[in-house]
Amino acid sequence: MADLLINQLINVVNKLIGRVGLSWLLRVPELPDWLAWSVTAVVTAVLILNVIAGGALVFIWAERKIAARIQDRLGPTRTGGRFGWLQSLADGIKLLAKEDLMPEGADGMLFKLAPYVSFCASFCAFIALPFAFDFVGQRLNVGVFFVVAVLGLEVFGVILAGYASASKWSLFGAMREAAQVVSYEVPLGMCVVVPVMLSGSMDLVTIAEKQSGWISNWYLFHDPFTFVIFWVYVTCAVASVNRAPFDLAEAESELVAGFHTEYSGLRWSFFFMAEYGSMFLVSALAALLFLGGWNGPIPLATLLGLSEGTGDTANYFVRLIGCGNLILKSTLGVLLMMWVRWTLPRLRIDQVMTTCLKYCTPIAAAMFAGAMLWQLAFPGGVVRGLSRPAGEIREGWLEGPGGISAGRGLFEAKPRVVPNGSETPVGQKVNPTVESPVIVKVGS
Amino acid sequence: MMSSGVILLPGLVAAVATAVPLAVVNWHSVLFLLFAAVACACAVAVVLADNVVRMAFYLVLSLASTAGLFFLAGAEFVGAMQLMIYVGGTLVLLVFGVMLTAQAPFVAIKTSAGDRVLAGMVGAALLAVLLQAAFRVESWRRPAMAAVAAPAATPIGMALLGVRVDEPAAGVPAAAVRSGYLLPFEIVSVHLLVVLVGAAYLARAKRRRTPRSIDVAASSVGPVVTAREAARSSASALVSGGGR
Amino acid sequence: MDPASQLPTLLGLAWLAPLVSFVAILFFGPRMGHHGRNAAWVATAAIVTSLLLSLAAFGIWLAAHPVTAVAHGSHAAEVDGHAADTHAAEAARVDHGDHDGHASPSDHHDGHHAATVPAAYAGDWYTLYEGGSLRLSIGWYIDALTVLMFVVVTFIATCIHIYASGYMHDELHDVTDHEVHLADGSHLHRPGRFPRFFQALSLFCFSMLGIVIAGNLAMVFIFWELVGICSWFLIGFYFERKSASTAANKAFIVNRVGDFGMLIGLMALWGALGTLHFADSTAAGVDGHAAVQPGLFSLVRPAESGHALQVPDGMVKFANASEVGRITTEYAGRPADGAAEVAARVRDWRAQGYGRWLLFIAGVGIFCGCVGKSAQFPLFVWLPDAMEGPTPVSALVHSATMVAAGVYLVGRFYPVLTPDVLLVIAVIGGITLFIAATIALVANDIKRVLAYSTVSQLGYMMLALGVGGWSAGLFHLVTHAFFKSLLFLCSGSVIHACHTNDMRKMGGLARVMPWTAGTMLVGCLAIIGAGIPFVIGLSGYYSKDAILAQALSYSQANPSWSILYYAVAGGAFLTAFYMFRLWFMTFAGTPRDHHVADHAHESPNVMVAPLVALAVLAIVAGWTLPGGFGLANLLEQARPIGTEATTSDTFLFGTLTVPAEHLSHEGAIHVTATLTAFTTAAAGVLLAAAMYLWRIISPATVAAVFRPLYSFLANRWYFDELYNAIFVRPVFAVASLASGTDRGVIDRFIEGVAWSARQLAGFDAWIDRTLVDGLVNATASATWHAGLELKKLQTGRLRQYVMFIVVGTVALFVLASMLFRAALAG
Amino acid sequence: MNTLATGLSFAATPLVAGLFDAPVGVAHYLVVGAILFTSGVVCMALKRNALGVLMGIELVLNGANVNFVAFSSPYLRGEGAASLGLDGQLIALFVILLAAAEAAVALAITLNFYNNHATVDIDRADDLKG
Repeated sequence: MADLLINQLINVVNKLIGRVGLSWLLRVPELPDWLAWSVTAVVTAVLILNVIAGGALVFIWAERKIAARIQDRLGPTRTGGRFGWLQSLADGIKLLAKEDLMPEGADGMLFKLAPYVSFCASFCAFIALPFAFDFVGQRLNVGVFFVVAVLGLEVFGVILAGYASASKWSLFGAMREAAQVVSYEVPLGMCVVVPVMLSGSMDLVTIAEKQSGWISNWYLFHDPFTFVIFWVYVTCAVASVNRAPFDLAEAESELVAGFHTEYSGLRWSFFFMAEYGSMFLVSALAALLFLGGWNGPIPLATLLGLSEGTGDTANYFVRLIGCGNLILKSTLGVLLMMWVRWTLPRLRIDQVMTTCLKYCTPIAAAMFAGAMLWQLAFPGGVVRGLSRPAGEIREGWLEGPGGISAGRGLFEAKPRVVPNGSETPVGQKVNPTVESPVIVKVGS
Repeated sequence: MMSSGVILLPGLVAAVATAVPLAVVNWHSVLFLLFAAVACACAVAVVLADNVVRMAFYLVLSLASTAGLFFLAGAEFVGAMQLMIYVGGTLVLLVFGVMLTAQAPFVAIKTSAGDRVLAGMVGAALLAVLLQAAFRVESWRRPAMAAVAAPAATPIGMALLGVRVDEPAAGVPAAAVRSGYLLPFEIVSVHLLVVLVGAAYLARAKRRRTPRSIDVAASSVGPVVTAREAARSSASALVSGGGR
Repeated sequence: MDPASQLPTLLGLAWLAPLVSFVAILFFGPRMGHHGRNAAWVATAAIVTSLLLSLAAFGIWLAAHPVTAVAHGSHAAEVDGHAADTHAAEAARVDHGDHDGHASPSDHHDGHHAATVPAAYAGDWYTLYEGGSLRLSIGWYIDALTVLMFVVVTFIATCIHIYASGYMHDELHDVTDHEVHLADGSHLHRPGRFPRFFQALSLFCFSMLGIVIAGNLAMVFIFWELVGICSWFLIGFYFERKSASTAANKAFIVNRVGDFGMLIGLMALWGALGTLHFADSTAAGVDGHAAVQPGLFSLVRPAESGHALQVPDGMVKFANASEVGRITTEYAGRPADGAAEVAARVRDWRAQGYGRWLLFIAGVGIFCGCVGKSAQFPLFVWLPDAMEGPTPVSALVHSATMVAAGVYLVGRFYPVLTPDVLLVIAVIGGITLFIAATIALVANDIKRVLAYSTVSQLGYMMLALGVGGWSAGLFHLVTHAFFKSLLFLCSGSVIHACHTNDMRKMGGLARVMPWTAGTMLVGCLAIIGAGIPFVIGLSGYYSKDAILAQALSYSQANPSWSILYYAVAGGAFLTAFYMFRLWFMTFAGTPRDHHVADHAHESPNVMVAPLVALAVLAIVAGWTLPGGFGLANLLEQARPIGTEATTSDTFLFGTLTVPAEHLSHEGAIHVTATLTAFTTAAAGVLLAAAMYLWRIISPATVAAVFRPLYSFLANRWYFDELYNAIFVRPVFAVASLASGTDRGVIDRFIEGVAWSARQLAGFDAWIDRTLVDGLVNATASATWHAGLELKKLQTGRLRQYVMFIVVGTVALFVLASMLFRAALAG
Repeated sequence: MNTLATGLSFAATPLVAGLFDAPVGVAHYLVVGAILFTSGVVCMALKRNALGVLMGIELVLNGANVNFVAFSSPYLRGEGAASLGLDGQLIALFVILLAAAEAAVALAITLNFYNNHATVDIDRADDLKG
């Protein structure tokens, strides 16, 4: 009697936790379809928003401390205990309390909209960003592409801001940022293409899965070219999020504060969040593309026997660990950017362009070609995956008998009957019960 | 316009609330309506707006929501492409708009009312024709049950490499649609390169006596000069961005 | 030792050496040293090589056929013939052994025959063409005459090469030719042509030797023409001078006239006999083993007829072709019987005289060629003009090679010549010798005097051959070659010293140039045949006496033709006179023109040395050593078969008797001839001395007295004018007539056609301009105006265009939906 | 206000209802494409600003793209209706690429035009008018 009850309870908990992808709402029969969808969407969005906002808070504090340490200061010490770890919260309250000024002669609508545009960009990018297997707002099979594209939209708000606040400082900043971001997207794209080529998929989840196993399976260590191109990627990423030494858009020594000279209060804080959000985003992207995603350096879960299919709870913990992995790596990336910012002096605009067109682009192209040749020469990278079953050492289209057909199998979910288009790619993708193609592959 | 929109929206909401039992609401349809509405509204706004920068802003919104439509239609790769390239191209449009027309005389080049009316009529006629063409075919109205493979970028990539791995669409003889796209792909890539060079050449900074534009600019004041200098400083980068 | 295989090789190499140097100079001449200075050495080396080879061949010949005193009479002849025959036989055996050459005409089976068979070797190196009965080949016919000629030619050529290498040194640098006046009055200035000269010289030697060694008439003809070309090159060496170029052309054209006759002769021979080979040759038969094909000599003088001259069967059949044809048709079925029948009839036909004309024509035709080359009576006009060439050329052409070629051919071809032809030759020779001598009397150009003397000497030779003095003629040819080239070279050195040809400007040169004077004196004595009667004399003494004696015996045999003897005697007198006139005017007395005499000087050694060598030879060439060795006896070895006996024949000119040559050595004739020669020569010399040395008789008064005769002679018997009137003018007339027709008729007609075409074109152009252009222009203007109207449509307003596009599209849609409603329904 | 809204709502009811309960088909996309296309055309026809014209062009191309994608979509495919399959998406891709190229060149031309005429008013670009 009692143990029956306990069993029931455990089942419920399992359900609740195991379906943290929130699609469990769908399983509740009496809940109407549209409500289920909207609740799922809202919850996901809120989660992502929290990641950004919380991240921003943490990073602001971290930046203060790091800058202080690098400049041989203490940084915030008082607010909230001896480490001043409530400092950024206080800042946030201050910002909320500030008055929103709009200069005369500004284009009102655009001036108001610009911060939200920027923020939306970096927010939307998070939609396709997987934190762990199945911990993803919307899994897209062109995930990388989507993320990079949307990231490019962020500059949009910056330019609008620069134009709308009729100030030459702002305009200057905006123009500089436009030039810089637009040109840096070229090498960035090239760098991103390399892992895509290696994994044979643009699906971030797949790419990360391909690097599961020991640290040697990370694409960073796949071959010398990927190792080089990772640093190119870091450079381009820093540049495309306008962090020092590429922060000409807000060069306080020349332009008062660049594109957000005229902004204050909440709108300014949105710019701020957007910046930190995209910093986190590019770091996460780096982690996913080169640093094994949510796979730790040691395949802990596999060693513990906690592989897929061993119960929902186990899956949940495995993925939670993975999520922690990814966030850790991303944070390290952000900290690296801060370190760089407070270490290196700012570049001139011509130096910025030279770095992009004369160094990053050619190097990226050469590395791309090199990685391709390497891939053809010895598929499987430098070190064979240590802990992975042989069937799992897959390199995109090179794998399997019959090459292409096997490759197609990778993404070939069973054709399903779609009644009147009621079930769409969006719905079908959110539904976590659908087994991942990769897993299908590995299992078979 | 916006005011009328402000009036209309509650009307629509009310209509939805009254007319549609929520139970039958189709999530896909809702998203479609959302994106479609944004796209169309912004397109119209592009037409109606006078300020170039605003026009560009609306255009970007319209294109972005079109990308959303593509996602809905299962063409995820095309959608991403749209976001990346179109938005990039339009971004440059925007920049140029700022650079060239941020000055008083150019912010708004007014069009005569007669033109507006005429264009409106012609546009209406065209729209009418297109609409009745759109609704003419019965089988275009409602989708049928069909076997659907999960949308994948892979077949597109293979097709661009000249290999077709996707199964032919229903009702189409296999041979008709199985052609690869390697050659067009190559042609387009070369074309893009040529465009890059040509654009850089056309837009290069000319070393001749100060052009009239400079004189005009010198007479005017304010952010104009700064804007144009910004243009000078980053012309090549912008053009190359446009050529991506 | 095997002469049959060695002689052809040696002589062939001697023949080809100049060709090698020719080719070498032709390609590398200008690069041979500075201005091609070394070309002279190349050419000289080549000719010296061939001289040595010829001498070697000469030695071999002498070893094979020791020269013994010819005992006159059939008995001795028989012995000699026996010897020669055995040699020929062995030669023939060897030849058949190695198949590269063929035996002499002496058939082996007629071993001991009354007639002597000359030792000769014949054969072919290479067959150019073989078809039907004709076989053209590069072959050889070598007998004593050939070997002798080789030595003579190469020796003289060597001397002349050495001499020329000094004489032509002007050509080593740029030359200003003072005899050529350009349009602007200045003198021609041209680069030197030293290599070219020696190149031509080498080719000349090659051609001459080719004639000498030739084994058949075709080959002879080929090199005959080559010699003509070379003479053209050399005479026209200063081709910028009008006179030189005309002289060259003259020589060439005149030779062509002769060669035309020669071609006729060749055709007659080949058409009738089917072969041009002198000697028998072995053509590889169908069955592989050799089949003897008779040559000309054995055809005309077959062994079975005792080598007596008879019309060959071929000619008889050819002449009586109609009969032959009738018989062959008669025996249509059985050709063998037909052939037998014809063979049976041939004898009768020959008796009836068929084919004699053919033989006569053949002989005369060949002789025509010789007339051209050897400058005989009708065609001698080119030779004096040929003096335009450089003096070494004159020496070469007029002593040893070109003119000798004609005489040599007559000698070579002797067996085929009938007495009638011989008479023709004799008469022509007589006329030539007399005319030339008379002209030489009054010539003042030193080289022209020599030239005419050459002509008259050639007349001597021809006459000698014509009257049956075969060896006499050829003997004179050899001796004359020596002393005449000596004379020319002397005159060359004189000219070289005085820079003038005019004897009237010379005089008293003996003091300044003793060597030249001495050697030239030797030459003059030699040419007039000076000597102590019955004891010893210069080379000319022997040869001339032989000729005179033979002429005398001939005139005794045919009284009606004794005029020939007197011509010879008179010629001797004239020769003596003009030669010494030349010598006296040149060397004796006092200088007439100091300006000339002052810078006169002895020539360099390189020019004097040949003079001395030649002078020595001019002295000793005629001697017969005790033991019988001498040119005369050497020539006897080559005497054509069947000519050692007196032959008599009746044909065209009545009965002609050609006395055997050894008859002329009979005491009576010999003594008479010798005395005549001596007296005439002495008289000539005395007269010359009286007029030019002692000045007893003044030449001027003589000239005044015989004014008409003098001018007649001075104008060279008006031969040039005569030919001008007979040949040149009519040719010009015909040419002008032709050109007149061309200009007057043909051109008129063509111009008419052109004119009418032009009218037509004009009309066409009018149509084009009015109608076609009108149409086109109308279209164009219409288009233009339409464009002007349409232009208004292009307002340059982009937005308007967009409007148009949209409206057009909508209209299209509407129309389509109206028209194809059914199609769109679906 | 309210009256207008309610009246509008009633008027719109059948259409709106149809829109909501009818599953989305190709026709819906075509309508969107048509609107984009038309507004692009009108934009071209109206804007005197060269950049405006460019934006009109972008709109037009975009409308065409919508149609292509709609016809190629596996979800909207009608009963037995011919579908472009993947080709539609590919063509759309090429359209996008070429649109980018066109934008680059057109902007360069505009820049030149601005350098020479000191304006971007295309009505003043009639130097070649007949």
